[in-house]
Amino acid sequence: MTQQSEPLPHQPSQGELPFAIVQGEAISAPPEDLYIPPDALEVFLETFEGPLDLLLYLIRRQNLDILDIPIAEITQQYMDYVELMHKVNLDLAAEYLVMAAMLAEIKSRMLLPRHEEVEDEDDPRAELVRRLQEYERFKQAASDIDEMPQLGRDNFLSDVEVIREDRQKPQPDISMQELLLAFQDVLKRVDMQKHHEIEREEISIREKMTHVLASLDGHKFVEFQTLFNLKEGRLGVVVTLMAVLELLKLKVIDMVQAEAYAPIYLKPVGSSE
Amino acid sequence: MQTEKLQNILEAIIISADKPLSIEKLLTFFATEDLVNRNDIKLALSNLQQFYQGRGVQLIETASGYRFQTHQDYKHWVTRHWDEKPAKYSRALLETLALIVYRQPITRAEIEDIRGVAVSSNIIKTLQEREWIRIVGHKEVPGRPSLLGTTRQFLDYFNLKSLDEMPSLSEIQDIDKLYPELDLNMQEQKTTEAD
Amino acid sequence: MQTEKLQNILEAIIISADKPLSIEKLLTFFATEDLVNRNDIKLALSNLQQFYQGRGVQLIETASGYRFQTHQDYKHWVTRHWDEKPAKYSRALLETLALIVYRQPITRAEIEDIRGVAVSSNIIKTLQEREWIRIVGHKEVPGRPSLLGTTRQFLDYFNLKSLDEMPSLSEIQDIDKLYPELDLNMQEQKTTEAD
Repeated sequence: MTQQSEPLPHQPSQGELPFAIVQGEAISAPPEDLYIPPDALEVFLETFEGPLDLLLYLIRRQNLDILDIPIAEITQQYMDYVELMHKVNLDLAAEYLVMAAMLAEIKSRMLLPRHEEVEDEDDPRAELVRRLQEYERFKQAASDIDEMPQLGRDNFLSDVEVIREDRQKPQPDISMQELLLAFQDVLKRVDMQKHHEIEREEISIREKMTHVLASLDGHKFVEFQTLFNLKEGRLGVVVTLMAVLELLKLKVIDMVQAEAYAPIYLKPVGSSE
Repeated sequence: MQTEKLQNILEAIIISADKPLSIEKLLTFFATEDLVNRNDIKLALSNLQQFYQGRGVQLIETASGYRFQTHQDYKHWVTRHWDEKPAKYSRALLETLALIVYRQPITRAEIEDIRGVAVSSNIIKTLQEREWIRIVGHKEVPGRPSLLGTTRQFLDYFNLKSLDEMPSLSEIQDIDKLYPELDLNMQEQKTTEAD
Repeated sequence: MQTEKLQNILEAIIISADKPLSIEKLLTFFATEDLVNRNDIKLALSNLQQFYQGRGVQLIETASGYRFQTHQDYKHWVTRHWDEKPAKYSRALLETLALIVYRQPITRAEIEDIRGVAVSSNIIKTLQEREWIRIVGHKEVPGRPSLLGTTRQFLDYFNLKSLDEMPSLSEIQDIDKLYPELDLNMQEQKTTEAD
């Protein structure tokens, strides 16, 4: 973890409580002498799912009543955090700045003298409170959903051996189109994770790999030269050679030669001598 | 048909199926001369469920029907079949899912409005690929945005018969529950309890 | 570990396994602190076998280990899974087959890795019974998994002389051009088709 060369120049105002334990390290809204590992700070700041989440945290942290937010104080703290995010070059979503503007506006409206008969709904904080409460419910719902048992994570399907009657069952037909569409689907999904190159030439090599393996099946040794079928022409020979090399690379087959210029033999790896 | 035999047949059918089977579907496994009706099947299934109570496998009913599955209490051991642990979902994805579950049909803009941040298209795509959500219609406003809703597969995945079984939306919560990842027991810190 | 708990865990492990598991293999599912030894496992397995006596499924011991299987007395009904199947293969099967075609020789774990989900042993079995794929060798990694490849029969079914005649990747990506008559309104079809 890289150590920041100088202490964070900015000090949020409420220093008395550590604001979190991140990866085992106490992060305080930092005391003078504390160097914050920037990575840890980033983890901390990234745990917020947006401005509402951050605000909610600031309010909850101090056991404040959501219905009675001390807007000046919270606005100040919010700005401190936004500035902190900015300092560590965290990609600051525009929403955070929109929220900052909204808080500033509420604050200024609250400074204006108010008439006695002003009703609750006219409290400039009302809309913010409503949104915070609404968001909080779904934040909780999300963690409730995550705790529900889920197939493939908590429960697993049975996969048993089936004893069935030996009668001719209807065999489904498939078309080349269906097969290709299925493959296209896999490719699309794979593309999102990692890139798999599947070239035209490769399929003939892969098919040949299967052939070579099959011809070694059950044999202890097969002479290298017998694998080549000259009728396949120059290209066929090259493809066979590449298939053998690929299999060697994958350590699926072994190549042995008793002495120089002696015949070369291939055998499946792990087959008994 | 004898009760015990029927139970055994149903046990064998369901345990070897690769998807949940409804009572209607189960009925199609029997010929007229088997003399089996809906009620017989219902009774046998309920006996079977009782029989598997407290065991390593359970017979559960989800939206699409009955299936056998391993009990979650033993996932710690069962997951060792596979090298990789199942992926953990991000909070962004779970919050988006929660909004679709409880507020469906809902548009993406409405989700963004409540969460206060943009919803990435990857999240929507992942949820659609998992077949947990789908487009159920379009809202008649400019742009005709898609309305999103949950699917039967979502219910199947979460062991639910219907959406009614979802926990109801909660009231305001305390902070420790809301931010478990931050370990916010601020006054006295439990030092080494985090994993 | 408590006997009953151990039984439940073994039940869950074996019933979700795609192949028989030996006692040695079963031991690897437990950590030292679980305090489970060979004899505990043997005893628990024998209790389980007794428990499943006379039921629709039984716990049998084969040469390579323990496996649950449906009881042969009920094969008449269980076989209807396959009668009932619409004359259509699942998406999962088609994708598995496609990967074997284009990435052969390939192990099941590699297929699972690319598809991102487990491949059920029934899919492999169906493809083998159809004689479209076969085991062509073994990979020298722990467990010596089988390497799968396509067969002559596969080529015959599709009237191909060799796999060279399969469309290449770039052609697949332009599948709409390859089969213009298809009018790829496959989306609806995909959603109705159960996996």
